[in-house]
Amino acid sequence: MLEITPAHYTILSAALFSIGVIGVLVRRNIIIVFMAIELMLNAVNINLVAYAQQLQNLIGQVFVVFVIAVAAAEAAVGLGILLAFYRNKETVNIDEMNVMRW
Amino acid sequence: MDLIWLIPLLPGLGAAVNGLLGIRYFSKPVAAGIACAAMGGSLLLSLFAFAQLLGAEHREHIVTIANWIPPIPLETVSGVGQFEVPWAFRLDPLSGMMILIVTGIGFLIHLYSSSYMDHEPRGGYVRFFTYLNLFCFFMLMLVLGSSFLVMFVGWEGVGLCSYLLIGFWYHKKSAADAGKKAFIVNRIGDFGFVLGVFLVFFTFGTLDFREVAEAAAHMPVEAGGFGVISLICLLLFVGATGKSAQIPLYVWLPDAMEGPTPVSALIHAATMVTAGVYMVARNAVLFEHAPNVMFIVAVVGAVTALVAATIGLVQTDIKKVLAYSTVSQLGYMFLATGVGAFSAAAFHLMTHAFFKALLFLGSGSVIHAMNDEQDMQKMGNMRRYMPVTFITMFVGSIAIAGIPPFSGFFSKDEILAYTFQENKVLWGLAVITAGMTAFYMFRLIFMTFFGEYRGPSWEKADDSHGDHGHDDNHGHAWHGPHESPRLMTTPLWVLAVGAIVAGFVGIPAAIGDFIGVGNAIHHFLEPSFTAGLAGHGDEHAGLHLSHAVEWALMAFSVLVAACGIGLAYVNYVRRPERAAQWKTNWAGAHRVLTNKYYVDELYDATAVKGTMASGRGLWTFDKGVVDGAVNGAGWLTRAAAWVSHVLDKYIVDGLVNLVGWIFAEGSYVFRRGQTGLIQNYAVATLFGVFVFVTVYVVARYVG
Amino acid sequence: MAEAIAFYTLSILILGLGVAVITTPRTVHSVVFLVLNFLCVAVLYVVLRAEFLAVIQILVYAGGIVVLYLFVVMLVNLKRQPEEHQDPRRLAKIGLGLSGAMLVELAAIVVYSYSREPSSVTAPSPAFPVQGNVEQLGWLLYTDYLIPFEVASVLLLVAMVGAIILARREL
Amino acid sequence: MLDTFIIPLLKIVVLLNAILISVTFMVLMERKVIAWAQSRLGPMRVGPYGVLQAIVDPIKLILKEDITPVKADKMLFSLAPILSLVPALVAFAVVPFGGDELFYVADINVGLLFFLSVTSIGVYGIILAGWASNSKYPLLASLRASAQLISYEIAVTMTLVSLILTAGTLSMVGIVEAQLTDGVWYGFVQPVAFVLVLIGGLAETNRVPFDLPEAETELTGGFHTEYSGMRFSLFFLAEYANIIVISAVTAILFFGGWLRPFPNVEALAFLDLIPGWIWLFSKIFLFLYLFMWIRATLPRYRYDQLMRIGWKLLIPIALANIVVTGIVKVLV
Amino acid sequence: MATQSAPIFDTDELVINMGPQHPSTHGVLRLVLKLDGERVVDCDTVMGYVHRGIEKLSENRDWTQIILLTDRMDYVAAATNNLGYCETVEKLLEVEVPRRARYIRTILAELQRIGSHCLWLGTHAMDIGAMTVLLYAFRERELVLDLFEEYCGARLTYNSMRIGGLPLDIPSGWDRKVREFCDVMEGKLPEYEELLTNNRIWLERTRGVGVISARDAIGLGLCGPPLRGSGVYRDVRKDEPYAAYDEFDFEIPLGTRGDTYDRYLIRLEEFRQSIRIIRQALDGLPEGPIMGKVPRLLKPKAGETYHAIESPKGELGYFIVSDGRATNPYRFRVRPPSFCNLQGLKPLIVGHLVADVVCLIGTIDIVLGEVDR
Repeated sequence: MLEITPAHYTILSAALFSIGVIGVLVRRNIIIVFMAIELMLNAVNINLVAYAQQLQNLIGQVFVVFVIAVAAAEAAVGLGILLAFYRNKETVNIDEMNVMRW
Repeated sequence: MDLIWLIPLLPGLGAAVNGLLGIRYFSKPVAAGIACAAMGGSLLLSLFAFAQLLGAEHREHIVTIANWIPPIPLETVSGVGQFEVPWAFRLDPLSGMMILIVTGIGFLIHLYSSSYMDHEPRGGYVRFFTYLNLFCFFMLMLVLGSSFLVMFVGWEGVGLCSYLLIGFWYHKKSAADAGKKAFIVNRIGDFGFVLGVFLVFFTFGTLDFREVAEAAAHMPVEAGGFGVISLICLLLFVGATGKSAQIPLYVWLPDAMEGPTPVSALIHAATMVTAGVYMVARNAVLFEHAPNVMFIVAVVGAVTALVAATIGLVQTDIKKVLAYSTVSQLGYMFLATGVGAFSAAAFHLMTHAFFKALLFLGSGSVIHAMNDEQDMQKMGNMRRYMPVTFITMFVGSIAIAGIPPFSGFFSKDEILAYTFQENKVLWGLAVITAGMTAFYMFRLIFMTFFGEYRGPSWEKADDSHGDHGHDDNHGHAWHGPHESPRLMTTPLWVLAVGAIVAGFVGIPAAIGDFIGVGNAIHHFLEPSFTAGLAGHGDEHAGLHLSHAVEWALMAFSVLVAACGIGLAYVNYVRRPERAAQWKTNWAGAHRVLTNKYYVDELYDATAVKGTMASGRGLWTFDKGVVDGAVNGAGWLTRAAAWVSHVLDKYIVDGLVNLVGWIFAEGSYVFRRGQTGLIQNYAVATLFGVFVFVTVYVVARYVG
Repeated sequence: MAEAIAFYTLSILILGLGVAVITTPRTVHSVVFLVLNFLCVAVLYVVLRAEFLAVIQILVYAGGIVVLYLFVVMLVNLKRQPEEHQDPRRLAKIGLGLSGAMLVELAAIVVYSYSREPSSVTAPSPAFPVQGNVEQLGWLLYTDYLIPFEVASVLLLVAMVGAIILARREL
Repeated sequence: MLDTFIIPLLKIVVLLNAILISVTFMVLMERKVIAWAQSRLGPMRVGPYGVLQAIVDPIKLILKEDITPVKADKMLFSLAPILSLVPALVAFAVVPFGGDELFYVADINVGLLFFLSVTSIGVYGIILAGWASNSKYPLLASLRASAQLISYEIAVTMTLVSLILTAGTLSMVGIVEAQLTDGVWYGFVQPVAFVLVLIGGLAETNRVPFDLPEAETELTGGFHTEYSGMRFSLFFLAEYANIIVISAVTAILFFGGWLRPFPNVEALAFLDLIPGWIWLFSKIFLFLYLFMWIRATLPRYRYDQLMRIGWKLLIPIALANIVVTGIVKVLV
Repeated sequence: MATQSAPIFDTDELVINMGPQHPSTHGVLRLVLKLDGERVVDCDTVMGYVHRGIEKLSENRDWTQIILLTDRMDYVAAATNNLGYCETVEKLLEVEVPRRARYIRTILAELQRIGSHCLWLGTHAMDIGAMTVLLYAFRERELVLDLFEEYCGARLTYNSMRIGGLPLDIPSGWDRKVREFCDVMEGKLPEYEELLTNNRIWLERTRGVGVISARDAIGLGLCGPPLRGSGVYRDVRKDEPYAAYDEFDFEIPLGTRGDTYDRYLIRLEEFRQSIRIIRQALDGLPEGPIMGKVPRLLKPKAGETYHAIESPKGELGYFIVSDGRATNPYRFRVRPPSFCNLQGLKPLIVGHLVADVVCLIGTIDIVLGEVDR
């Protein structure tokens, strides 16, 4: 228990990821959904860093750099779309963003 | 000579600059200056290269500037060939002569155009020069290309430019249609050409002219049969007929006269239309190995020459006459190639480029002076108003009619001599054509420059307008026919000189021996047609006629030409009423000729209507059969549904309710999948992941 | 020992703040919890000796991305709470259940596999000509991963342009 | 145990206290400096020449009634000042006051990045303060402030890249040592970067002429309009701690930190008699004085002008500086 | 101005109240600003917070008592208020004022102009963030106040003139002190200029900000420096000379662009011109009485009159109707320059940023006591 193995980090990561998933699935405020996605990305990052440490291999960390870059791009574009949507519809409720169905 | 790649590049750059920047930003003089400078530079380089070529020991020079298509192994008839196309240019006597023609005449026509097109709005003016430069770029690429593929780039490029320039006044429907016609007809020819190129690669495993020629040289002459080389040559010749307006694909060229006159002069007289002749000459070795095809070429050439000449007899549009004359002269060239006189063909190509460009430019000058009037019946007595144009055009006409010592005489005569040696029937056709040529050309001269003025009247220019000079006369108020400005007459003079002297490089043996000058061009060009035939040079077709026969032939052809001129003089100057009389006496023949043998109508009735009809047939099939099947299926379904509906409702009520309930619930469930709620889709995704993970767990740890 | 203390403390903080992010009713509070969460993750990276990532995590995530969220939250001046309207067809409960099940499954996999074969595998990266975390990471990014790195920069540029276009008033 | 926990803890305690006390005296110094610049005397009543004002001011602030507006978001309203102060203090962790291990809390290999990232957190305090106050002026000011901070942060970060290129390390101690090795203060090697960092520092600490977020005459005090008492004083502390840390970092990066002038000239070795930390402190004081001097002299920029300077002037120059530095670095 | 293409989306316009408690509204002016982002799209000026009914009060006061009330209008330039009122009544009474009194009045009025402009300069610079200028300007204003204190005993509300002349002659040595002050002031002006005139930031903040064309300025009824800043040559001292202005040599500075920077330069030049006038007045100060022949009981005959002077803020006019029976005016009306200039505020502000609002309030130089009366 006191020795911290990658398993610990993996479980932490899985838990954080699940929290993110729950946030994505349950919340109706799309901003919070976005934030939950960020949580999920972070969970993945924790895993990558933990294994980079375990395997003594920096490639995991390299991937984290890319994940962060992608997250930044996602946030910028996603929030841009969100703002444009909000200006038109005056809402950020994900349940009201369903004009593209059937 | 290593700089020859600059020769096409300069006009290309000019086109790029004018096209990308000029249309928006440049003034007329700047654009024209850039275009002319590009052409001028190109001309200088060509002259330089040509001079070097003359001095060089080995008269062939290939410059590779880039690797275009890297080696790709492709299967050919002789195993696996490396399909490799370097971006290479080839300078040899034939292409050397051609670049001189293209750049020289091109430069003159650029100069001419800068004045001729002056009444265009600025954008159109710049656009015109862009196209013109682009054309020269592609034409030079065509001429210099060292392989079929590079040549094909130029080949298609000049086709494009031809299309653009014919349809230059695209708002005019006839011009746009003519452009389309030229493009489409050319496509038919190009299709043959491309097939030929494919076959060349498939047969020889290379596309380089030299390698092809060397390979072909070692193959037997397909004298008796119709082998693969014959097929290649036939396909290539189809391409040539399209580009060079031979039967049956000549119909586009007369219509192409809708384009501006300098375009007609450059593209549709001097350069592009001779590309086919050039291409055949370039592949002389191949054609030598396919005598049957050679014969076809000769026949097609002769027939085209005759047919076009007959049509030319009755045309009244000054440019149409010249157009048919061009077709006819191209026929001459093919006749020459067909009888194996490649150098004669090339020689005629060169002299023709001079005098036909001259004639076109002169006619442009006349049209210009007549305020865009092209009908010769509305001209007359123009020599009074525009002496320079008259003199130069007169020179051109004498040249084309074949009166010694003008250039046309020498080249035409050489062709006639070769033909006589090869086939007397074709010779007869050619001689008749020569007579007709003389007749209709002088008909043109006489109708235009002699007789009474028949054009519209004009207001006398008052003094206040007189100050504006010639350039102001276009568009607004027309003050009668007038001599063209200096920029337009200068090229006329230069070309007239060319039309006189160009023939002296090819003085026939009979005269040559007499005055001690050899047939320079014949010897100069010879290596181009025997490339790869190091030991076979002597075997090549030569003129084996005695000097007496030659003299006789010359005298005869001059006589025929003189007869044509005389006839024209009698009919159109001395007794103009005779022409009308002829018209009524031979009404049927005249109608046929005026309507160009109804070839356009024929094509319309066969090719165009045929295509349309087959399209309509397919449509009918689609509507009647395919849709019928669908509709029938639909009807059947409806009928079955009705039956099942009746069954459901009246027979098995309880079961129906159950089934209905199941379907309702089921559809509800399925539709619920499409809620438009992103999160529900995410749940579905998650469920999928969950299933996968579960399967993994079970498979890995439990199972 | 020290690592264990750090790990458990940070885990509790990370998970607690994560739960706070998705449960807090006020969006601004959510954002604040998110920032704190990211800071804790950054500290976790320090524990894992990924100093550069830790700093980047703060600089980019906490200092950049989340500020963006905060801006948006402040710009989106809601007249009615988004939670007021719920589509009856949502499968929130199923999603919740599935997520829980997933978590259990993942944990089971991890625990089971590690209890079987305690991992001591290492696959060290090849020797670097430079020392230090930043230097080595930089070395990798600018040699083996140069193209992905450049692609990422293009991605960011595109995202920037896209965001500017989207956020313009006259779309 | 001693080395890993106790000593660093002691250092932190000493450092924090030193900072907090120095802030109070810095306020006094500012009041005095500006007063002299404006031909006044400044505080004179409390203690000789008003020296004790430094103690009285915080006491006054602490004793004042701490008001929370009714419609404010209570949690964030309290959190904001803390979020503002903590990063300012944390940034000191990587500031070395001397070459010896005694003089810094930590010398991590990403020290400079750490400094940048930590200061970037400070913007939360301002945004949240403005938002949580639920009042219009603070909101306006906090939007201005966050835009300003983010813009200038980019400029400063980009500028520092060229410095990092020059030094070849991210460690603060390493940078000073690199200056010792190179024998020249980087302020002379990178004068452009120095000026940019100074301007960016002014903007990041919301000082004149970039003090828009708290421009009293426009926005009645900016984001902390609704704050009073202790919470206000936390903002106050944060601002001044930021000024100190910016001055310290500027001195370290560009003026050789604890090095004496001309560190490689042997003839000046006698200057080493003065301990390094005094050199550093005097440099910091010089910058503090510069900040105050500027405040007494210049008017304030307008919002759009400020953003224009940031994006259209500083960032391009910073980029150009990076390019030039890179080229020189490659060539030399 | 600067209206962008109409936004498609109806974005929230933020309405903020600037004032009545705000550091930069120079008293209790209240502006209701409608903001689109930082840009002002509309502005409502609300005033009246210090309305004391001075005009109505005056109709129930003795002619002499009213002087006291005029002090309370433009309280930073009490002397010019006194002057305007006294001259109006003198015109009504057709009283001749002795030449010495007119000279001293001119000196006082110009000193007052310097004092008022000092206050304006300090606050204007302060609004734009240059805090040191405020203290420098107040330092010199202090000297002006000292001079007034020595002359009449008061530092703000002077009550320094009487109908027909002056209450007091100048104290001995006062003229020397005024001269000294002139020298000091002349020496200090370059200090202000050094801090502001060529300061990049000051230029950026004031150049091209609040531009108003001459046509608009006249149309809005602006007066004083805001009018002259747009290039309109209008100064009551030149156009309709009063006191002793026709005897002095001075110039009226004019602007060319009509922006805030021009108005700033004009007022700075007015400092110099005031000093010039004061020096000339001191040089030519005639001997003689300081009070004209005024009846004990002031009872002007029935009639009405309007008289205007150039106060530091612009054209200050009084309109008085006397019914000829009472010892108080029948109707008393003031045309205060601040009030008229306030008209120009809205067109100046709309289209600018919030930060410019304070700059523009500063540039028109209003005193709310005068606006509200």
